[in-house]
Amino acid sequence: MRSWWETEMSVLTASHEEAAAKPSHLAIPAGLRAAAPVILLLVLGFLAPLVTVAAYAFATPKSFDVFRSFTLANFAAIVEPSNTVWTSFVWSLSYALATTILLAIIAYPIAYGLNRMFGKWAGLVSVLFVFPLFVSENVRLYGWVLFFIKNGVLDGGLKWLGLAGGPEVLYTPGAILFGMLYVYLPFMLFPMTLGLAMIPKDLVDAARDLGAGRLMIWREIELPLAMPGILIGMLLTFVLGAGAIAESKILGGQSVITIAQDIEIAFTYAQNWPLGSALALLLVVIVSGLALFILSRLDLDRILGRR
Amino acid sequence: METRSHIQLRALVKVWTAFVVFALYLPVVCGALAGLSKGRYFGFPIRIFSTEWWEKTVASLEIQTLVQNSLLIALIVTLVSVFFAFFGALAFARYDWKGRRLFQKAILLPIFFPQPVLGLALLLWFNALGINPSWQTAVIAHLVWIVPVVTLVIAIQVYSFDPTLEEAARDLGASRWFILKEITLPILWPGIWSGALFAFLLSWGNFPLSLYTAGVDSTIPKWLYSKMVAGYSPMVPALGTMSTLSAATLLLAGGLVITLLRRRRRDV
Amino acid sequence: ARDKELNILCWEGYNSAQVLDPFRSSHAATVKAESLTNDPTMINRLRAGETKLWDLINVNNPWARKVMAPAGLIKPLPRAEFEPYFDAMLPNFKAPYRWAMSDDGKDLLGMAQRFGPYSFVVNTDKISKSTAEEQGWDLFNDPSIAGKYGIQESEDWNVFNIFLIAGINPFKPHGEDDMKAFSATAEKVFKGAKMVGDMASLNQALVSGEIDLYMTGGTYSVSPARADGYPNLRAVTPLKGPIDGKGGISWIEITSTVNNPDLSPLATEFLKYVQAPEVAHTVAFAEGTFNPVSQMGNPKCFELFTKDELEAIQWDTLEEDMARSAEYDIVPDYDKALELLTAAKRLRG
Amino acid sequence: MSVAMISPPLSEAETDAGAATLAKAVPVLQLVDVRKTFGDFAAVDGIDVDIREGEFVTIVGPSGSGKTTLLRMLAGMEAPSSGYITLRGELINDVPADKRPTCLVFQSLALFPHKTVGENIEFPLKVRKMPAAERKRRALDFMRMVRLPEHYYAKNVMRCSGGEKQRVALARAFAYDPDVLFFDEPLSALDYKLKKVLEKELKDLHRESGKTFVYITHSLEEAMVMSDRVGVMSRGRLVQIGTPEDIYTRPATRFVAEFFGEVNSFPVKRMPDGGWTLAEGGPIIVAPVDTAMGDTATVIVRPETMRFVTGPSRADNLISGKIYNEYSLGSRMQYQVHAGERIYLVEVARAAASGLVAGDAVTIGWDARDAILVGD
Amino acid sequence: MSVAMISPPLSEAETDAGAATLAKAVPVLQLVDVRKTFGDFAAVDGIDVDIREGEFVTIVGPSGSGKTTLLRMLAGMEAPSSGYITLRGELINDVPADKRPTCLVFQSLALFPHKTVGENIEFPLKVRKMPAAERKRRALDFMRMVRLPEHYYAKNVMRCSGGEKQRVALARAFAYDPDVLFFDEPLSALDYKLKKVLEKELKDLHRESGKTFVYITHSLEEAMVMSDRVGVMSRGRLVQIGTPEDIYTRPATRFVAEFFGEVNSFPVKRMPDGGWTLAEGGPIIVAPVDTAMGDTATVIVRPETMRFVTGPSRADNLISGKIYNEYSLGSRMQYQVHAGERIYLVEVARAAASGLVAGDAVTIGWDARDAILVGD
Ligand SMILES: Nc1ncnc2c1ncn2[C@@H]1O[C@H](COP(=O)(O)OP(=O)(O)OP(=O)(O)O)[C@@H](O)[C@H]1O
Ligand SMILES: Nc1ncnc2c1ncn2[C@@H]1O[C@H](COP(=O)(O)OP(=O)(O)OP(=O)(O)O)[C@@H](O)[C@H]1O
Ligand SMILES: NCCCCNCCCN
Ligand SMILES: [Mg+2]
Ligand SMILES: [Mg+2]
Repeated sequence: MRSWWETEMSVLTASHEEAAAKPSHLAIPAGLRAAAPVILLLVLGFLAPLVTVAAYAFATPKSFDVFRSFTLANFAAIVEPSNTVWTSFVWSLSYALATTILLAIIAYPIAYGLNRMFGKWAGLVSVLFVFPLFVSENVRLYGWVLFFIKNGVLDGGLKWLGLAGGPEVLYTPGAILFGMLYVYLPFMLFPMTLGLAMIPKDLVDAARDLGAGRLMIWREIELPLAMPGILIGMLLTFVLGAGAIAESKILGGQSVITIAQDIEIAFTYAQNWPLGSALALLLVVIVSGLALFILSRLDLDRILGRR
Repeated sequence: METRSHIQLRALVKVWTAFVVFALYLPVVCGALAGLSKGRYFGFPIRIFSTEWWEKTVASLEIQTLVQNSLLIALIVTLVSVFFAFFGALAFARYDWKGRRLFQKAILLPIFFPQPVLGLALLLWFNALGINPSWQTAVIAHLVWIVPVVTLVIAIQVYSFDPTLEEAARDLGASRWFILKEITLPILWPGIWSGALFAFLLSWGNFPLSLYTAGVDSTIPKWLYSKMVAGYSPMVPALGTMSTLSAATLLLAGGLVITLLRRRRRDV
Repeated sequence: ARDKELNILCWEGYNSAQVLDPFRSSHAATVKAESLTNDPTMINRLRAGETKLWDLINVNNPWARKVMAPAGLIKPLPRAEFEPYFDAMLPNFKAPYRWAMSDDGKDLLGMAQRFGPYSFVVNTDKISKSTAEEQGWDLFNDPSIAGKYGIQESEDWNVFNIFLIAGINPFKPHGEDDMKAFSATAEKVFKGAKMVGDMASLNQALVSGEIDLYMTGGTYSVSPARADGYPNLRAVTPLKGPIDGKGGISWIEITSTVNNPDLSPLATEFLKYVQAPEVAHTVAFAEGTFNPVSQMGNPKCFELFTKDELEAIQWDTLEEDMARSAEYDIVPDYDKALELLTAAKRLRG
Repeated sequence: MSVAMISPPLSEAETDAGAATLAKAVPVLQLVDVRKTFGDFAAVDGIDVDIREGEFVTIVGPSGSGKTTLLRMLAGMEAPSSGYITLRGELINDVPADKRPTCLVFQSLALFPHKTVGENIEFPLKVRKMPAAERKRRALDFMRMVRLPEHYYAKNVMRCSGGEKQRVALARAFAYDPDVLFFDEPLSALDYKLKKVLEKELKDLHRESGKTFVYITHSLEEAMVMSDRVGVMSRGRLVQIGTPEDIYTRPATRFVAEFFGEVNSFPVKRMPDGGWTLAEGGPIIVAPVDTAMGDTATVIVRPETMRFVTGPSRADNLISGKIYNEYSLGSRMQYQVHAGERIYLVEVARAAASGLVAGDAVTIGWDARDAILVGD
Repeated sequence: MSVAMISPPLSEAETDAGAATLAKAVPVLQLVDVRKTFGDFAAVDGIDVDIREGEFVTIVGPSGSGKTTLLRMLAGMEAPSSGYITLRGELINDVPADKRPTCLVFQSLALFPHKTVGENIEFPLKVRKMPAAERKRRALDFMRMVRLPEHYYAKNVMRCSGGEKQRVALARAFAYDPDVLFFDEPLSALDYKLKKVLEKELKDLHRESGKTFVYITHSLEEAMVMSDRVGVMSRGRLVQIGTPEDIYTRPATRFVAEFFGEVNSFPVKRMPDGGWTLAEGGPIIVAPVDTAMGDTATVIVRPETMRFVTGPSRADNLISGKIYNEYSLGSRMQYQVHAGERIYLVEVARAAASGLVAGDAVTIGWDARDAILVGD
């Protein structure tokens, strides 16, 4: 018997074309061996919670008799016409979408600069983006409250300079979006930067030499080759954005209720775990459905010519 | 090759980056100001400055324990998740295997899950198994959520990895371990580094999973959260500022050391 | 095996060094305390199986008697040993103290300590104390106040408050009309709120001038601001209201021993420890929020409070405020009301 | 040719006789019906060949004929889709590259981009845990061997020129020092002079070490000068394998003949008397061949065996035409001669070039012994 | 050589006279003291040259001599560290690649890995917004031109063989169709036959289009056959530029002479009477040269002008020795002859090969007019 470690390491060098037909000394394909630790972790650490949540989702509302009852009542309650929880879904998904798109636009020039323009400063600039992340996002968001609030840094500062006070931006839906852009920027920026680093300079040179303008190079060469980074950045941003709650609570004054907050209320003040589980499950289904749909349209393997 | 429009673009990108960095630090600076004002409630310009909250924070044994817990969890999560995710990323982006498509999708599921629900469900699971929640179970909970993220991050780089390099190394007689050490890891290093950074930050800053799975062990985000919601004092922003500063000091010092070492080792 | 460790799940204050450190050193014990910011989350932890972990749980009054005890999450205290402490407390807490007892009145479920009125908080520079007291919850029915108030994210109290604003006694069973009125009121009140947030944000907003008042607030939430030099901010209890004439709601914390199969012997020790006058005073002024404690009924304890401290917790009006308040209790149709309230919140966006 | 005789052919595809006498030597590599398919395309389409210990076998063939794919299978980079590869008698179809005493110099070089020139070359030595100082000494030796300046030791390999990189790849393989070395166009990016130098180094190394070399090249000269045997691939198959002499003078097919340089080819038909006539008419004199031939065939005459026939000189076959063009090929001159519908190529040494210019009427001729008759 | 005369040299480095007469033609590219340094190493170290519209200039030189770097500067991939590059009279030092009517076929190919063969070739057409159908038609034309099968249109370019990739790169540049084309060893990975075919296609394209080609190759034959002028680089400098004929027959330095193939070189000293003697002793007869020469020089004799002197035949210079080795180079045979301390090379046409074998005593000789006297 080979030790697990050895088996694991053997993954590294196995040809990726590893022929399935061939009777290899180890019948497990390299990919599966590489995936094994993650699969094991997820089976042990995620499957059970998943099953639990699913079981709660089908348990009697407001009860704790999981695995002893089965009912669709929670889902029925969610889809009931009088229930407005769908607006929370819509808000969350819209915010997630807007955050994803805006952050892609905000982060791209920076990622580009980090890869192509900042030269030896790139390392320093990129850690500048890291430092603030050591502070919990709540505290950072609260920093914005201190900035925007009446008599805060902006308003107080302007008044101190003898000007009229600052604008009223806190506790609005716009403030929530702003907060989300702020909090999720790194989740877009870092994968994107890594993705852009994957573009061989030669290819950009070649494309330019063939007469391609900046836009053409971007669309035909840089974008597809940086796609793994961009897509993964967008995926993370979208998923996290769909589960966002703190931005609404701290900056937005709950001017919008996100689905995450509905789930939280179900688990806390309502003590309705089954309903909370059903909402959570629905969120997972919707988000994964959307994300996987988009991913399947933008198949990385195909874009990168791996298949 | 520099053209005028390129120079303009470069200037534009620089200005934009500077603006975003500025925005990134603005709330941190506001927090720093709040931590240095005597009053519990903030007003600008600050009426009376005081280092009282800083002193209290530094002196607090409780906070020392929190920092220790958070650091310990984050470090372990970083190491373990990078290890898992490194291989996960190979399976995700490099090898052609039957279950790949499924794997690529399944690995996303934990990320799609709302973290508080995941945390609570994990707590139920740990208790069903008779495991007392503690910082160790928090590590596992973090891993469930963070490993997939890190896998994705590392996969970005694996997508552009040239497998013939490993073939060549193997052909030159290198063992798997040797190839890993000499070829794969160094080349994938930027991705691994990014992944490690993600792992650390996601664990360090995680509240919802820690809330449910750390048992009696508290972490900085748990403490900050409870302080923020009830019992706010400027120790909250003071601790935030301290975190930023210590991270900055550590990273810059580390970066400097690495740069110097590298410069000494290689000149061309 | 656990005689040197103690784990406490509590509201903020009990987890402070001021309270815990003396106990730690005198018992040479490892004491871990986790402060969570709402009752249900703490109870969720026990429900999820953490009864094996915790020794003490400190929540607002109805939960012990009406939820945790029936669910078997806590266990009774030895009555003989603990009831005498109630006799040294403020008059309202004389044994058998209702919220400390099981439904059937047989078991002592926990000890009382912090308490306070919890209705709303105003900036008396903007709205005078007397106006606020006289108008009471009707303040929130005045359209001109829209955009000037905040709401604390404290949904159980918000359910009470919306009923009260609608002129309905929250603790009675409600008919369809009541619920309609509730719903309409909730929509109006939430729509008109400038912000919904936690108490730190609300106090900051009040201090900054973003808002003039916020609901669900009391000495508990406003005391840190008062102590910080804003005596113009005040917890207000309406003079009258629909709960048998009362318009305010108050809370009392009950600390219970968790139904831990391996309960630390230090749990009961700790409960006794916090009864001591000095400790009780420390608990009242532990970092975070400042609150009256039932032990103030003991002169030895009371004399430890300075004038400023009494000022911060509005001692001058505490008795009348409490007298005008009904105690936190379970609303019969809470689930339905919460649903309507949540739906109303959604209409904010 | 002195070296050519060391290793007579062994495989079925061979043209040389007398092979059986030497067959007792155990082949180091034996390929039986080896195939590699990508989708439904067979890049290598059934190859049988034995390679003997110490042989220098060169594989040539058109672009895309499967040379690289074949070498990758031999080196263990790719498993054959079917067939068997044995090494010293043991089946190695599934033996990974690091378990084979072989090394491949990649066509794509596969240099380690994060390492210096020195570190690249030292890699196999580091694998073997050689001490650093010793490693460096050896690396510098190999750098000298491939004519890389000493200060390149610390140079980032990605900053090297095309030819420099190719030499690093070569040096790295030498450093590994396996029993069998595979080279995939290892000198293609080098200038003529350096190529000659390294050909010699390679040849010396081969001779002195007794190792087995399998070598892909597009340079006819390289194939001719260095190899014991040359195998010609076409569309995934080995169409002929034999000594360079064999391949050059006795090509098995028109494909092989044409592959080794520009030739004059004449489609011919068999006459009732067993002789041959040009397809477009007119008799042609050729030497008899032993191989069975169909009714049509091709006569191959290399440009350098064609000559201008003037004055008293004679030739077995003669054709009249006009000079159409002349090129200098360096040491030789090439003339294109128009005759009838066709253009014939005549190549003469520069020294022997006779001042002919375009438009001159000439007679070109060749002898029967220089004409090669091949099947189609 | 018919084409060689079309474009006489222009630059200072040139050896050909009569250049001035044609200097009025405006150069399409003019380089003045162009330099490129990496750190403190000068990869290109001061190059002056004019390239005229429609010229086919080939650059040759040892590996690492700066050829690729030079081309990259001309194409706009790299800015010169100093000096001037003008295109039709305008300074283009800082003009980016997409603003130059030029295109480079990269030594590293730089194919777009995420695109098919067809998409790669179509890229420049897509840039020009050509409709898809038309684009495909053109792409297929170019694929035919470089002899890629039609069904490769949809093939993943990374799955192509080395030579196939090289052809895709070539086709892509053709599709771009700029005024000036730069080629960096574009045929190095192709087999002899295909190379010939594509050389012809390239030459035809050049002739028909009137475009300017600058071409890097290591193949002497390619340089000789295709170019109007050949420039020889060494250590970042252009040591000679002239017609292929010039370069071959009148190399400016020993370096140039030796670069173009193996030669016999004899260090010589000047005698008081103005004649020359071998450095190791003994008189030598050489043709007089017009260039000023120092007191020491080198006499170059190409192997193909060396001959075996037997019977009545004579030669200006004679040396006796022993045959040491013989090689077949395909159409020619090469002999190594040991004489004294040295090994001499003699190359004769295969047809003229005289059955000599190793060990035979021979006399080799050459005529004064075949000896080239060069400075050191
Ligand atoms: N980016 C770089 N950094 C440092 N040195 C470089 C860089 N690029 C090229 N060089 C060096 O400059 C010299 C010229 O390189 P170049 O690629 O122009 O050579 P070349 O003539 O094209 O050679 P080859 O025939 O081998 O392709 C080489 O010695 C090379 O090592
Ligand atoms: N991974 C692959 N998928 C599909 N086709 C492939 C793959 N690898 C190679 N081929 C095809 O197989 C054939 C043989 O390729 P191979 O690389 O062996 O050719 P080669 O003889 O080395 O050619 P060259 O001289 O151009 O390098 C080519 O037609 C090529 O397009
Ligand atoms: N969201 C918090 C409001 C609950 C008030 N309860 C006060 C109890 C504090 N000990
Ligand atoms: Mg190949
Ligand atoms: Mg080059």
